[in-house]
Amino acid sequence: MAPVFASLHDAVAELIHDGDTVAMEGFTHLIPHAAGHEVIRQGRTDLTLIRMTPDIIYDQLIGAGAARKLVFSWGGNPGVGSLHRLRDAVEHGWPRPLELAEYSHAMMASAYVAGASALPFGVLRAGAGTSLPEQNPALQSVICPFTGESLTAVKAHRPDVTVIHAQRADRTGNVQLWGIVGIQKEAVYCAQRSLVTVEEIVDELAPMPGAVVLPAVTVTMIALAPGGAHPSYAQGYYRRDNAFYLAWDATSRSRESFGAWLRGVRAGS
Amino acid sequence: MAPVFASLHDAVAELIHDGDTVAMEGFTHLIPHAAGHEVIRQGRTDLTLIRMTPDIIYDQLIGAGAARKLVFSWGGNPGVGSLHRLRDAVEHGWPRPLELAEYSHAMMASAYVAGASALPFGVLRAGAGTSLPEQNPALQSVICPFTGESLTAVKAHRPDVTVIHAQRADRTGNVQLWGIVGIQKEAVYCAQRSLVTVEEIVDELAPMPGAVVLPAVTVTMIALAPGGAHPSYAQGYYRRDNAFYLAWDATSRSRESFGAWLRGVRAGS
Amino acid sequence: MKPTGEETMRIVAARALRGHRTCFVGIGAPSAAANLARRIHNPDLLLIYESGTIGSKPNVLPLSIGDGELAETADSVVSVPEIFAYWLQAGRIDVGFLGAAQIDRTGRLNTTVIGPYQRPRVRLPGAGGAPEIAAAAREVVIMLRQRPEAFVERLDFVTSVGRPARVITDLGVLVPDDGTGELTLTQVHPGVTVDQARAATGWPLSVAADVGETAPVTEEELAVLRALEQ
Amino acid sequence: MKPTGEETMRIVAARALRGHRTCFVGIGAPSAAANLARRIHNPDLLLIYESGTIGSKPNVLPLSIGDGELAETADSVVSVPEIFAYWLQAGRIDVGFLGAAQIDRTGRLNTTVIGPYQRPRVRLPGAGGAPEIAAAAREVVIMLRQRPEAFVERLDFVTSVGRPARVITDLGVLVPDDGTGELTLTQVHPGVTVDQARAATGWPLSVAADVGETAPVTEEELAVLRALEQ
Repeated sequence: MAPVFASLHDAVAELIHDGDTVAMEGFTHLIPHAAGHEVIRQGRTDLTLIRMTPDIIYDQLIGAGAARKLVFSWGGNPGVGSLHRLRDAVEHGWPRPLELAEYSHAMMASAYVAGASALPFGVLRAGAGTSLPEQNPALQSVICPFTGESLTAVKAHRPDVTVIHAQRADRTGNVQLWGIVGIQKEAVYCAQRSLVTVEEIVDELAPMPGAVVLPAVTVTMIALAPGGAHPSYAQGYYRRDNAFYLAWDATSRSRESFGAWLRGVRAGS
Repeated sequence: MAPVFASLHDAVAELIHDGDTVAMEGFTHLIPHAAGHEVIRQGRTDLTLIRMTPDIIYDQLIGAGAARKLVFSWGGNPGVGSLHRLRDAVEHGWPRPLELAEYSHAMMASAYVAGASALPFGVLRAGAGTSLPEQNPALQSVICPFTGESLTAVKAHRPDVTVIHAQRADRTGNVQLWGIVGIQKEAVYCAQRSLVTVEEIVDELAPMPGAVVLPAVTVTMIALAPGGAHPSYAQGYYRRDNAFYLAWDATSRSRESFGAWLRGVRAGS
Repeated sequence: MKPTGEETMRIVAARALRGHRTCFVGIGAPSAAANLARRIHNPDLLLIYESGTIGSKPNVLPLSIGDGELAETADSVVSVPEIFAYWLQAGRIDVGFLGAAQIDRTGRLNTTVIGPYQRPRVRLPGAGGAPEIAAAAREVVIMLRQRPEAFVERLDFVTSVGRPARVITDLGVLVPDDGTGELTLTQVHPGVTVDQARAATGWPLSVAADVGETAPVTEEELAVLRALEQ
Repeated sequence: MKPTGEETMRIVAARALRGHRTCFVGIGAPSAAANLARRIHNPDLLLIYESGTIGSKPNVLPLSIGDGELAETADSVVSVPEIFAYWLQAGRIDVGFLGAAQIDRTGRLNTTVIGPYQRPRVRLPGAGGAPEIAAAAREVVIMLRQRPEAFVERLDFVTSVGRPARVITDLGVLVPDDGTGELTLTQVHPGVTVDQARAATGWPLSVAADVGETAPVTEEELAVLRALEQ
């Protein structure tokens, strides 16, 4: 039916459970950071986290010990350098070991599209000759029945929950996002459940050039979270906080300074 | 490089040759009728015509003897009844026999998407148990390497030329269309060459909600053809001429009345 | 006002949309039924047209499934590949309507040819979205006039396959038997007899032990349908 | 003003975009080179970012590939699946840039791990779009600083495979041999010797019979690059 409107706290409590497979998407733009913080605050654990670019949002969740496994294609701090918490988990098993399932961007996109289409796999022409299929059993090959060509088959993503941030929703639960729309539609559509945090809830969604509308029937819950994409940005609302990304390099570099950041988030409301 | 602007006559002369495989798309909306008439006027023949819904535009080309083969998924006059010229060609070989390659809508869509993605085939879950694969060798099966499920594999469409009609283009050749956008993007992207007829050519494309922009590098030629979608419609320009669709039933029903129509088109400029 | 058999068919189909969220709409009888349901039985019903319009709210029935009003009144307009992959195949459609020229006793449909495929007596429009609607809609509702030439022992071509939820005709309603899956007459419209339905069926019609009667068409249903179809 | 080796690398990469229509841009050195080219050598160059922006015209270099300015200045913004399927895989990209932590003599790249995969000494960001750029761009241009730890006999992980058009370093330019495909030094930047390049390579470097010298960086190139990178 129509999505349920709830507080961010209640929506996360309702939709995200320990051990779930969770995708939080947003390609640089509209990253659902507020939801990520709420997952940390509620102490979720053993999550399998899916995301093309783990970015700061997953560095935080990984550092907080929320993740058992990471499914991803590029794990850096864009334009800055390493994700230190991700590296610490992989290189030293701190705060816990992190299993990896590693793809390329196009493979991740294809896995989301396949999931959104209720197909068991997607097909693409990349990855042959690389080490990726050796490490990831979700990458196999498939033969074209017409040409005999061997292509890469990637297993569909079907997360338990997808979380995204959008500019706005109307009161019946239609969601609108615009600007760089990335993989969010497919991430929501391939999931069993979905949570959309929004900058605002409006009476009517004025049509916007380049906007994607997720019809209400495709969304499970909506939570108002103004500023919820910070330090990433929400086009039309606020700009990317590049200083935060740069500062995160120092904050996240040591377990101690990250711990201080984490205590702050946990103390937050 | 950037698309070439030309008259409709010159563009058709340049891009569409006897024996070509040609897709003319537009799902009810923005059907490139003016281009279809120009193909008739220039006497093209032996064409393989691809289109989800052959509609009046292909009824005319088939009746004119331009087509050797039809690749399609639904061949009726929407809301009215039969396409009489299509039926006459299939049932009686008049004015010439017409080979058919028959799909469902989802299969056609998948074939266009695969072509636009430069993949040799698309995958979908429909068609098993039907008679369609018996009649169409472009429908095979493929086994999911993860689940063992058998799915339908459809061979990619790669037409020589795709023709669409759009609301407008800018002077550098970016094309903009909005409203029901159907399969036009994929039809253009999967083709070797493309012709876009437009209602108008403008200095700058004002962003429009719901608009699809085909960047200039994806288009081969652009021809100004105001009203070029009639009797279908161009959202924001003119409405669907439902009376024409209803009248086509009588016009096309006999070879004689169709012949009179055809003489009129051939005499047209 | 007294409804024709075809009007009753559309009205009964509209009632079948009660309690559902989403309906995949083709042109003709399905469009009439879906829009009637949205007006009377289920104002929140989301109409999804294969042309890519989601949540269309047309005021009059469009002649084609791609008329401008469908896009202008929609919550969202998406591409044709998206409507088939992310909506229909993805299982987001509660009810899909289908019509046909021929149906067999398992509910398989033919909308392709009458006669042999290579040399048909009548070339019909073909599959359209029927194979994927039959495969992916949670409930498939078939509407067609009951005549021996349509309800046949053997289809000339199998255009779509899939167990329908029900077949609504101008005479009554057929539902697949729980065990065998064979279409079984469970309901006749007011004034129609079981024998009439048998006579209009090209195979020995299976009839339920207790055949019900369709609740009479209301004045409102008929008035709204006729207003839509003018 | 005298360019650093890395500045020369970017400037030479920008020159390689002359005469091309479309460039697939990642962040960092590729973005600098592509935007420099658009300003000096090829004003019509269409910049395509993997975030889905087509025809972006940023005024300053974005920190990330998804900054708002990229969308606001684009001719069109499409989804991530579309940019990879309809643009990159479809062969619409003339030039794709790649960087790496390690390269081998056939031009294969590693951006995944240093050390064994299961227990890496250094965990690198991973593949991103590199496998598909390497597979589908008409020309692949690799940019990385030439050091023995980067130019290695054996990669720790093969992240991408594909014959590059050229490898541009801070010391010179390497091109695959027509026959063997082995990367061969064909050009050194002003002031760099072939021996320096050999010493910076972790395998016995193949050197062309006639090694050219890179045309000196112009004042304009350097000024524009530095303005972009502030």
